[in-house]
Amino acid sequence: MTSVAAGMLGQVLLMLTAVAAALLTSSRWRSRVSGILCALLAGAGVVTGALALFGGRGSLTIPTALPLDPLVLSPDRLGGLVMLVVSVVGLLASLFGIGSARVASASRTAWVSMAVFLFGMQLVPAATDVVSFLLFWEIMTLGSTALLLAHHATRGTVASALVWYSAMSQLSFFFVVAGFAVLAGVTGGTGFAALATLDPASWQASLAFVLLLLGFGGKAELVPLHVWVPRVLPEAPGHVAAAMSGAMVNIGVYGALLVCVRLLPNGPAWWGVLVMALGAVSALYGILQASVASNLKVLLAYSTTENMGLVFLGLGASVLLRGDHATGAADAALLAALLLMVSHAAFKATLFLGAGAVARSTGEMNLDRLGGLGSRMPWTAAAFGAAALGAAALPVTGGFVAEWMLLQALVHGSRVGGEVVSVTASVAMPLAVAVIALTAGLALLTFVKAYGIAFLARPRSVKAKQAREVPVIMRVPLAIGAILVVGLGLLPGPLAEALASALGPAFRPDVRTIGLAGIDARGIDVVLDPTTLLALAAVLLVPVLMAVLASARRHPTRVSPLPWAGGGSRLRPRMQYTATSYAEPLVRVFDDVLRPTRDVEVTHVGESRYLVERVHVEQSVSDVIETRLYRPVLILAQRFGVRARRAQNGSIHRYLSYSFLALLVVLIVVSL
Amino acid sequence: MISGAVNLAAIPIALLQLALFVFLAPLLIGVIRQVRARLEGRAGSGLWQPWRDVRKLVAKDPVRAADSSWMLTVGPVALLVSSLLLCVLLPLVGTLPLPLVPSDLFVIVSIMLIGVVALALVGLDAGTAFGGMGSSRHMTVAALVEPTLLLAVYALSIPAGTSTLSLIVETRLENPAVIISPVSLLAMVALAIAIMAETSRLPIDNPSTHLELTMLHEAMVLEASGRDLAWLELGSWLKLAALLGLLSNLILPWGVLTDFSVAGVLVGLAAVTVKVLVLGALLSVGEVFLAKVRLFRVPELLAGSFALALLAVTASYLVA
Amino acid sequence: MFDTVYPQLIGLCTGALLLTSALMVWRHSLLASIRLLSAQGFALAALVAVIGVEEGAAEVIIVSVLVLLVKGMGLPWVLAHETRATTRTDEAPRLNPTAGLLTVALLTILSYVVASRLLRDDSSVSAHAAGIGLAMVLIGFLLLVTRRQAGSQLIGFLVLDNGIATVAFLTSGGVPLFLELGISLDVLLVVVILYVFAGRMRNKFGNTDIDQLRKLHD
Amino acid sequence: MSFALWIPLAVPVVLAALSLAGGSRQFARLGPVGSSAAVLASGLLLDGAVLAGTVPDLGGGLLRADALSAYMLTVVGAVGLVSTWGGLGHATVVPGRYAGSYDALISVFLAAMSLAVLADNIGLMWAAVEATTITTAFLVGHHRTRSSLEAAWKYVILGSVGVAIALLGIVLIYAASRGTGEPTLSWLELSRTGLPLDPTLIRAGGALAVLGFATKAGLAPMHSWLPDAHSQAPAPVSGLMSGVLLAVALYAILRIQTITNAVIGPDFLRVMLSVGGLLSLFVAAALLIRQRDFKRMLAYSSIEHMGMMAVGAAIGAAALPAVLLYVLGHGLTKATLFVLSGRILEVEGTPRIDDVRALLVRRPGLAVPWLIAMAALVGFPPFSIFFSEIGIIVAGFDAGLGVVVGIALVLLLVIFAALTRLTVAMTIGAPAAAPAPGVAAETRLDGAGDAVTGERPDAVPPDRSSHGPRLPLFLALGATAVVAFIAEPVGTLLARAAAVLGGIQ
Repeated sequence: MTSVAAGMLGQVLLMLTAVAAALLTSSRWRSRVSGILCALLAGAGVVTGALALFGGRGSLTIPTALPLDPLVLSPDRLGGLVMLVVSVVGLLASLFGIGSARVASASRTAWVSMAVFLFGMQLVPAATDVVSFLLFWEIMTLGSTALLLAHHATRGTVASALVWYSAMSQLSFFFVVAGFAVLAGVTGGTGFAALATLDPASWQASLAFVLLLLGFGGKAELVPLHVWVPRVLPEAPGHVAAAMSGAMVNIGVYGALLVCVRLLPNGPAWWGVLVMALGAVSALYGILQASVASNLKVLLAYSTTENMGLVFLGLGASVLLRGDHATGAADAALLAALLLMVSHAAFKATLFLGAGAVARSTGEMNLDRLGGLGSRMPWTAAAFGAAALGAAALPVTGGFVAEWMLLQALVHGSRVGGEVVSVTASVAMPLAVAVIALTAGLALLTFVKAYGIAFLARPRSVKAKQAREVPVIMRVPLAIGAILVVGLGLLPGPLAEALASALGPAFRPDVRTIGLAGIDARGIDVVLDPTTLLALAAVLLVPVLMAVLASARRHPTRVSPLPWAGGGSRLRPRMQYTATSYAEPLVRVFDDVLRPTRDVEVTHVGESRYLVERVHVEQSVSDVIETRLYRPVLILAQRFGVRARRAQNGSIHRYLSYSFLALLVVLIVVSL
Repeated sequence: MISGAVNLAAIPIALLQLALFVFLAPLLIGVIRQVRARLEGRAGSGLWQPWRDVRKLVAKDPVRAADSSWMLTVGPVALLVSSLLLCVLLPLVGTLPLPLVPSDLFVIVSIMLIGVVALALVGLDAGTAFGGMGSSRHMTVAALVEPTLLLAVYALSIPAGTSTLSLIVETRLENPAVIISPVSLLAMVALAIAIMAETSRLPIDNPSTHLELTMLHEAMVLEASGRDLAWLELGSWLKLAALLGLLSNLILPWGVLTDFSVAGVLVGLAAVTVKVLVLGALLSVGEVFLAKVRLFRVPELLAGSFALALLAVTASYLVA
Repeated sequence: MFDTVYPQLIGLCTGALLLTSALMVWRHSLLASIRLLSAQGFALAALVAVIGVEEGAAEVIIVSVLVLLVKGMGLPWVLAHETRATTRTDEAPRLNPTAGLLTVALLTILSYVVASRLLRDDSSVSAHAAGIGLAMVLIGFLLLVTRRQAGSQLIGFLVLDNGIATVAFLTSGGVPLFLELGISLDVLLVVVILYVFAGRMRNKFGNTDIDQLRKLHD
Repeated sequence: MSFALWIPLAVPVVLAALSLAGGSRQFARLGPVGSSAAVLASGLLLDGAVLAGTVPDLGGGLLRADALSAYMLTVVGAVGLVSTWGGLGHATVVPGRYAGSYDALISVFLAAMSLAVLADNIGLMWAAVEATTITTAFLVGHHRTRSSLEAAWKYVILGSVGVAIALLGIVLIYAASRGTGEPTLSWLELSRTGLPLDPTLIRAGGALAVLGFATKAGLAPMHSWLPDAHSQAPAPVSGLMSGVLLAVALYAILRIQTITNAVIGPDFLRVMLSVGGLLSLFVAAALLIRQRDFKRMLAYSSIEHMGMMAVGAAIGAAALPAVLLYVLGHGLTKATLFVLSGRILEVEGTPRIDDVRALLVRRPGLAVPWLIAMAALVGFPPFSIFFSEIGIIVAGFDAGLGVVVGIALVLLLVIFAALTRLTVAMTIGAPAAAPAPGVAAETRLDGAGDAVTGERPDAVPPDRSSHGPRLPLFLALGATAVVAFIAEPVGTLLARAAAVLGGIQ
């Protein structure tokens, strides 16, 4: 048995142990014992994933009672990479979860499902055939669904979140099942190696591609299958949301990669356009909704849709460009998608853990009632800040490197050697650049808002005022997450080399490490060395710091109890800008897309029409796709459900007539 | 190509360029204000008034509110450093690339955005309505400008085949026909509007207003004082100067140093100084004739510039 | 000599079967229907006997006696006993007699077409008449669908069952004896159960109107 | 090994007689459990026999246990055990004169089903199936209320009429077999290929027989009796009916399909079963969307699963092992759910979903197994229904029935959403009861005092009792969870059973 196989077996055993431990330990010790076991389970995933990423091989066969092709788990390099990424997030989430002792998220159900969730998620990328892929996919879904139960008794919204999540997960699942089944039906096998034999030019391949894309897109929270996200993630405890939004989405990406790179490589150009369109719409819609959200977790949830949109944009660009033989740019776009996936996992997990820490300390997720947490929770603030930099794609974080790579790939994609590669690419690339640019700009606003409103300025509520820093066990994963966000940005060269190796021989982007740990993408001839950039900034900082220190010695800062505020003296915290008001200009600009609902209620003083006593303004932005696309369908279904009752109205005569008609039909048919 | 062409002479030139712009930026502001004052029939406060302002601010005790955090101290420094980085990286005096850090457009933009974010956070930190308002508007504009900025440079990068600014400038120097091609003209107009928005100039923002309803930039720095305010002002000026320098080098690339020589360095320094100051004066003249547009009309303006940039890219397929 | 009258006898018996079925649709009185059912049982027994004589199978003759006892006498007697206990013996069917008879005609034509298609390779006399059995099945079904009284439904079920037996005897001379016994027993038990339920219904509701059984629905 | 064919018929009958004879109530109540155990034991014995390569028979071949029969007998025994054992804690039985007959009828019901799967003769099997109607008629009407009487009436009329249609079909098949010289109703004889059977008659007979048995299998449009009967019968009986009675009828359909396939090819019944399966899924979907009664919800879910199995049967050989595994998985899961539904009905006193709220907080002892079983029912792994569904779907696309399977997937999604919504409505949330302040903190569920959102609104101590034996439910769910992973001997048995039906070995 090789070490990879042993690692996978270890995950199975650890999962069982963790489940048993969660069931058997008393509530006093449960979080500690189960948390550590879950962390070990994730740790086993980290080790196995890393081994597989660097070329380790090993397989585990799952016995089955049905005469299917053998269910084999054997992660390749790409699978190892994804396993590594999700396990690292799982590790952070498990450690963070230990700190949740004695709250609802420390219940038996919560820890059992956490173990099951991590287990399923970590082994999906190890599958080498359809059935085991679907098996672990559904184990993952089951675990994540059960995880939502933590706060069900105290929040009425959990129930609807559960229903939405289950239904949308199942929708994705069925898309994936149907897609795989089409492939398996044509090729006659369920092993991925067998599926890969299908000619991508056939219509079955296209059908399967679209189905699989929708399925995996749903898991990756893409529009229009994202509707569960803003409902579910706010209901999940911070570490669960981190595991879902930081890790589980990567399984969706992995699925898409599996399709585009392994199963149906070299597909027609329109596949690429389709993926790009899906990604672009998701990115824009996601970030627009995130920028106007007031609930911190909703904001982060929509930002996941945005980032996954960008990942799919890169993936689509690579499919399109590969079809146009712009291989260098195509591979760079693929690499960018991977880079973004990895860095998104780091920063989004950290952000959600940060949000979890805020929720734990304040019990409040509405940004309009937060504020001033920077001084009260310095660790959380620092980690959240670093991760927010990553989410806003600013240097020197992993997010920046990824978006830079993506833009470079797109800019270099439409022409090879000065020649236009294709009309499609020449239209798609600039539009994609524009989309990414707008997305990046809005992401900037979003995270300035998230960080600035929550952690800076003055507390907007009593709870925020009384917030205290979280315990050490929760600070550790936050710190690790923040270090990862920055570390990925500082070491893009080795990271890119590892990612390139994961993509395998046919798709291997030509990247090298340059300088200390910079990235040199030979395929499109661009270089980036964040370490040097940081060093340069440090050099420039020296004189500035000297000037600051010199000035500070002679002119110390004076603290005034009140801000100047344009001269106003009765300034209360309520008069600050809130998250809602911060996004107000943007809501106006994108009025047509967001369709906010505004309620303005004016109370006049006595009879006077000119003197106003009080103005109450309420503005809410609902998910347009939910209200315009899903609601009508649901209402129709409900009406149909009521109407369908008439078919079963209790009359035995009616029931007998059904049978009678069926008999007559069968008689007529057999005598034809 | 890029990594091979590393020239160690780039380092002293970058330092010279930095020194020049630290000196030049306040002067540029002085020129702009003076030109405007003269056109409006005022005497003006002289070319060196910005320098004096900075000196005055540094020599004061900063006052900060009890509720504000370290951001009020760190933010201005971050803005200043990001602007200094711009001055080092942009091809202003010469186009010699620094080792490992080419003047890649996307890197430049993101460095600039660090300054933008620092400023926005400073605005939020004081916990006042004005600061938040300025920060909110500032970020909205920044978000909407970015597509224009990137697409414009995408269009400019097409003839050069790279997004490295120094190479783009070199290409224009070698092949001046590129400059007056429709692609370039459209892109330049779009870029100019984007830069006006980024640097809070008219018609997007009025740099000299303190009327609360119209403030963008000024609202954010209301709570800053002493050296903090000095860094904020200096950082913003440096950004303006550097971007104007970039714009001028794109319009008129002549005089830019491409190979190291002492004479070339002197010519480069002089050329960029003249170009920046002249452009600044022109900007000032232009601003006299412009009124600030309403905040909610700004998106229309930016959408227009975005359309121009997109047209530029499209034109590159039709014309070039 | 028997061979020459055999077709006539088969025709006579099947004709009686069809006629009794059709009359049951026409008549509303429960007691009349029971009498018709009894007659039908006799006709069926005669049919079985004729086939038995033709094939010379003693087994089939025994079956005919069985049929006579169960279907001609036993079941109608039980039903009549039950029906006399009810206050209402009149049926207000969901289909008026004319429409009912018209439907019967249509169903008979359909069965004829179906049977002739199914048995086109079989030119025997009995096979030719198998359509009648099918028609009885459909008429039995029609009774079930249209009648409101528990007793009438029971009669419909029995007609349907008679139809199946007719088909069985006409197409293959009946199924093996032990099966015939088993099947008869099952039918008998079903009737007993329905009889018991009808009794309970009368206890609970005061009558046996099926239309009031509409409490369970979605 | 032939004695193992007697056990499932004789032991239940003897136990039924003992139950009727009176004596100790406790003993009588164990009668059905004993019968189930006997059926299960003989099923396992026969499994062993067929795996060893023998085909035990009895009574001159009247009873035969090939792999399929042995497997089905095991399913009957296993599901019977779960239903009867799980139903022990249940106060469903009216005390007094009917108590003994209840237990006796369940035993006879089990014997009838055993006979149905063991009979080699189609006619005998038909009689056994009809016998199940007869025995369950009184079980459905057991509560002696107006509605249970109504359900029983509908059940008997619709069920008997349906089975009568099946008889008509069997008669035609028998007529068709006259071509062989020796008319026969033996499965073994008829399913041999190359017999000179009249194809027209086989087609008509097969179609009518399938239509008839579809009534008992609960396939639309013949399903109408099912929701009423399942909702009115005592929970263990519902579990038995839903878990195995439907499956026994499906077994008959599968056997008849083998006969017709050999003569006229698979296409005709494929269309019929596809239509029936999809129609069942559609009916289940339509009536689950706004379902109000949780026992009817389970009934419609049975229609759904039978529909899916019918689709699997339509696909044919490649899907048969999955269908057979489905029978077991669905049987055990549904029996568990019906047993639980009986307990919920008993303690809550209402079958309405709207009136049963926040079960997870109030009665975790019932809600937790309910949720787990619902997860198994809607097809989550590791429960075996997941594998069955995947197996059917993959085989369907493989067999060129992609459109059918595609439509089935859409309907399954609707059903999934509806079931989830209803289950969530029953179990999740806070109880509506007004809180009684000052109750000690140890009443909290799982130590789940919520530091974030403050005190829990409920103060009534949660009811952790499972209101009946826990072990059978645990065993049933455990068995469905692991059975799909046992290649040997389950996999072999499934393959052999499918081979009996002409599937791949």
